[in-house]
Amino acid sequence: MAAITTAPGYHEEVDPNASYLENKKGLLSWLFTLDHKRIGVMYLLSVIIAFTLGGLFALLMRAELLTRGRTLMDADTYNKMFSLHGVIMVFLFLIPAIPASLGNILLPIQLGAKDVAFPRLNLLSYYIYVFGACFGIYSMIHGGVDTGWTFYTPYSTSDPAHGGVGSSSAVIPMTLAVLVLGFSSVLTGVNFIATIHKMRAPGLSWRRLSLFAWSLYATAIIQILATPVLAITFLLLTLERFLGIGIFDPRLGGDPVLYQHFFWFYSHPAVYIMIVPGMGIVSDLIATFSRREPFGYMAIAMSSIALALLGFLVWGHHLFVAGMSEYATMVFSALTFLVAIPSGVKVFNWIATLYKGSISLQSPMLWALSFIFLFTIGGLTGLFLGMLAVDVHLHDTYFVVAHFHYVMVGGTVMGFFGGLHYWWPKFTGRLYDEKWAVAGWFFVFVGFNVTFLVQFLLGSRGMPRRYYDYLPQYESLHQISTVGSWILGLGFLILAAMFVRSLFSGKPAPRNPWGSAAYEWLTPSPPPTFNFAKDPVFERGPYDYQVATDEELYDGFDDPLFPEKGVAEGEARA
Amino acid sequence: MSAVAHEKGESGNTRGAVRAYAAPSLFYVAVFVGLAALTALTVLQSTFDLGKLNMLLGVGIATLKALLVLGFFMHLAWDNKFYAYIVVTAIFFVGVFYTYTTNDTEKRGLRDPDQSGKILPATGAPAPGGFSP
Amino acid sequence: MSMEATAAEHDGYARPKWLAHHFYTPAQQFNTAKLGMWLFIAQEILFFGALFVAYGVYRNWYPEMFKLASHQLDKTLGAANTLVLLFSSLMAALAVSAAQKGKRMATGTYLLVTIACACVFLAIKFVEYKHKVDLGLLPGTHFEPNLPHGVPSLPANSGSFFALYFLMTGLHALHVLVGIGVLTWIWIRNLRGAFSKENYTAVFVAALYWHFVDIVWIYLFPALYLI
Amino acid sequence: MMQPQASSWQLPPAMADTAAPMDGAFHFIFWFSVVFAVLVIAVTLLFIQKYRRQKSDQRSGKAEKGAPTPSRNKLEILWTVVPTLFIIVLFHVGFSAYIHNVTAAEGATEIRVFAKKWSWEFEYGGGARSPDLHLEVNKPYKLILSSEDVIHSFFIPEFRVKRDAVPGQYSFVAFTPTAVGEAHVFCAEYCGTNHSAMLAKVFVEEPAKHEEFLASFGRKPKLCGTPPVECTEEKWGESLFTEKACFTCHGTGGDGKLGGSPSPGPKLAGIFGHDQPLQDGSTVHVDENYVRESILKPNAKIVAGYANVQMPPFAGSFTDDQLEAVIAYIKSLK
Repeated sequence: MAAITTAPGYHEEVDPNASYLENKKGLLSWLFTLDHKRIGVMYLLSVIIAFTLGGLFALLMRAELLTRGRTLMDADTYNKMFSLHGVIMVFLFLIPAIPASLGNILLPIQLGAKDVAFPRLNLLSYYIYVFGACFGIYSMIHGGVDTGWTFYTPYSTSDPAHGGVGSSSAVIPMTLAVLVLGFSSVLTGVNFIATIHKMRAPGLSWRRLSLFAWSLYATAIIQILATPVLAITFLLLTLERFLGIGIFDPRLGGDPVLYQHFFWFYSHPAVYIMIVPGMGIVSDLIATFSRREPFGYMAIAMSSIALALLGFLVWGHHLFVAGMSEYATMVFSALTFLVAIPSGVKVFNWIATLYKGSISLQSPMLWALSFIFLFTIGGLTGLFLGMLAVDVHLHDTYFVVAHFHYVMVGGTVMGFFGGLHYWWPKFTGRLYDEKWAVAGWFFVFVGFNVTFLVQFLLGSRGMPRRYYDYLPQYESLHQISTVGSWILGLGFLILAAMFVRSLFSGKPAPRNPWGSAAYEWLTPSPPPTFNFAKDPVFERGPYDYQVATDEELYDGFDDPLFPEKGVAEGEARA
Repeated sequence: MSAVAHEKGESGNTRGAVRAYAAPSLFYVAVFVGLAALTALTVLQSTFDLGKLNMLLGVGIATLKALLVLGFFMHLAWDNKFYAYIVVTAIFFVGVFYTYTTNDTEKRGLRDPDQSGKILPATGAPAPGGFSP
Repeated sequence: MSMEATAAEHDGYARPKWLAHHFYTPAQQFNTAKLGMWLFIAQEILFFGALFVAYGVYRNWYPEMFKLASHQLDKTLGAANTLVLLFSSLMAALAVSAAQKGKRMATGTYLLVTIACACVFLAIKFVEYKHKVDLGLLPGTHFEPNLPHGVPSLPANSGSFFALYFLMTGLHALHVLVGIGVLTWIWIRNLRGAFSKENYTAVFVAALYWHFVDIVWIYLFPALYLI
Repeated sequence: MMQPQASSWQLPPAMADTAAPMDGAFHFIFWFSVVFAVLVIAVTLLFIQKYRRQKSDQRSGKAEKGAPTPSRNKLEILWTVVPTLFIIVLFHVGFSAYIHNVTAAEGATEIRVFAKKWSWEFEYGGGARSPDLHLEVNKPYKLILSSEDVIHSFFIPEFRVKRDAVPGQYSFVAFTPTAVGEAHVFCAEYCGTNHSAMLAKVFVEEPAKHEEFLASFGRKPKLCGTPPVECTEEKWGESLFTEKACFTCHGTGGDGKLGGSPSPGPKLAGIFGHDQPLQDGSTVHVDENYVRESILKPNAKIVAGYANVQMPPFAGSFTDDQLEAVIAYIKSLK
């Protein structure tokens, strides 16, 4: 461990050329690592476990909705299923997924830095994440919560044990879990902004920052400015349920609509914490796989920042029918439309980047393109919900469920898996099987659309969300959706098998398998502990394909798409 | 010379040494006296009942004291502008949160007294499920 | 060859011991630490800001109740606490300027006085809390006021005011406690001679945190006590 | 009761004046989005197909690159300003329809709607409450909502109205039914175990039929029960028992179970004439007064073992003779 007094963050003896996976072995070297790449891999593992657990709950829910009445479980268990699905997916997967795992692994390399600004804070934020997850598991063991991931009061805070009218499930451990998870997210945000400001290698001006780094910067701004309000909201929630302080419970003089203001002031920017890094990955993927500098680089970067800032002004569209005064609904509806502009600018710029590019449809690119298609549908249905008259009918129906799944799964999960495929050779040093990857993508894409496209119809026909049982006219659409969820589950199984197989028997990855000009491909894969053998000085931008030499872009590897020849010697060359 | 320096105001000879302005100790004591005086002022001001003005004056004096601490004790006055921008942005977003929330809470029931009112105007009956002492 | 040597040979001068491996220059380390702390303070502004929003909303709804309930708080103790914290803020600032000049002894004493003031602040806070608990002025469901006669009775929903009072001052006291911990740790490191004219980052950053805690109280005092 | 035909493949039948503006806005933004999405997807597919990388790097021995990227600020400004104009139009369409739907017509008939954990009740001014909403066609209505425990949301898809019933405050929905037929009320805000069972029926009737309903409301009907049979006191009590959704918590069988699992509420069969142990240790002799008090103020005497089950109070839900009928029915349970 670092010497206590004199030299904070001093690293033990490390061979600069050995890869970060080989230079130290053993569990302890992982659990007490200060290397941002190892912390990122640990985050990745935990985040994928959370995604699997959340996905399992989703499959059980959809199976229950296959037929009317009781199919698998009773109402209480179903309510706990959808609440745990929501909490796990939002707080344990979507928010930490891209910034904390892929962001931790890639950001310092993309900046040419040795590590993030505060390595010990980075490790601390991982352990706070694990500590929060333990609270969540404790609550799950004790029956889980049945309040939905939104914990609306007074149902969540009015404890029947104290003579209340609300939920009798294990709410307090789960709210503490979310409270603790919030701090992990804040510390990651502080770390990333300090890293991007102060740790950039010489020659790396703001205009040479990769678009993924720009999106992490915008996300970090939201993490710092929004998460504390979540901490306060859940602190008040926990104290109100535990001690009965009357802030949100109307029985004690509080106001439940005020809770919704507090909750959504965090939770709407939180959906931008989830989607903006996904957009950052897609910008990088589109640039690499059309081998072209992104069209309107500054426009894409600035629209990430614009999304981050505008995201704070629109939370009211969750309260249109919640009893908010019409003056507020008018203002929030207008601002909600404004927030669609930066997303639109991004999509237009991505498409313009494809124009006259040299597009190669390798598996990461398939994920990026499906992000564009599905995020466009997700974004447009968001406009439906921003429109006041239409939202009155569609609020809290399956239309909303379909909308946010199109943005979360169609957006963030597609971006996350695109990034995972894209950087997998870099941080594991192994190539994966392209055919399996395309098969996995196909099942996920088809399964997702079958599951959620019909839910738009369910919603507009008036089927409310979070329903254990439904009227006969909705049955056929629910059955289509459940079958779709099986295809989706199969797709993720294929991907899991592919990645595990590639870890053990994947071909060793060359330095630059995709022929990309971005900085992370200049260092061998897997990279050494301090990312670059010698401190890098950058003379060109990450997307300057015209300036990048052929030697940098192509080093004789076997192109997975056209594997005529055998594998060229794939060992890394600096 | 190694292309290392990318900290603004980095002169070659002191090899990136840390430099922050240190005011004379008496200056800090003067700032403290100012703060103490403002505290006395705000306590005095609270004894007069000026209605709405009371709150504004209270916040005004508190902001003055905060600016003194931020500017001199926390070296913001002699430091890179960026740190001041961080503080201003944070306060701006607290302002956004407060303004939009009170835009709702203050205007409830303004268009139609039946909307989100705690008492039903027609019968005067308090809404069920509400606060009953 | 060891990491130490490559970095030194690379920069052409002996790297000081306290410079972390991933920083190029001491100035970079100092400014990064300062930026990190200012970002943490921005987060804290939102943290307390959210509570002030709740305070603002409730005060607009029940101005009379807030006025009556606030008269139960002791203004003199509040003012005394404010002066104690302002003085401790002065001590922290002097500790930093002493550390900048490399005067290790002066830094140590200033830090000690800051910690002492913080403890005095907590003591006064404890007295105030005891007084509230005795009068039964507790938040929400536990609000059973048994005020001495002659004192005007409080409206029924004053529980909300005392909920906000205990929350805001309680969270602030928690931050004071953390501040005491941090300042003691810095005091110990200063005793061991970890700081010098070139390396006073930790003292500076700890003082930043402490000044912020003082600013929160500067706003809390008029908000709760001087209605 | 014939059912009006659905107004489009996406939306439920339009049965109120609030439906038309909303449907207009919905179809406007739907077609706007379809055109926009088709445009985006088509152009992307076109570019993918047109600018596909011809040879793999490996065969060409070098990395095939895309064309250098020009910077077109004019284009950027274009596709920022044009969508802004679009959204201004969208906002206007949405907002004007919204203001029409949330404005209550002058002199609208007021109906009080009580939401409580897992059932709706409608009071037509006269004290008695009915679990169904009976409306007269082409007459403006204003439904005043309130909730006794947690947040519920009053949602009638056929009328396109939705408003949260928040405990501690009133809210209202306003509409004028335009088509005779049957609609249903959902609870759209999650409120606990039987959130999905918290349904109610809406009957939009001709004026004559509505008058007949109002006249006979609250008094013992000639026929009751399913299949409708001559109404005795117990039969009427049983139909009220199901109407007020008592069965969601109380099993009526000898074992007091509910669909195989233990019922949330205490057993009702065969309790008359025996002593009932209470939570606070005392016992009470079960008679009409105990049952009446337990219906109106459930927390007065809590049966042992059911401490934290909060049965909502039914005071005001029954007229006196309805209450007599329910007690008679419970008495008849063996």
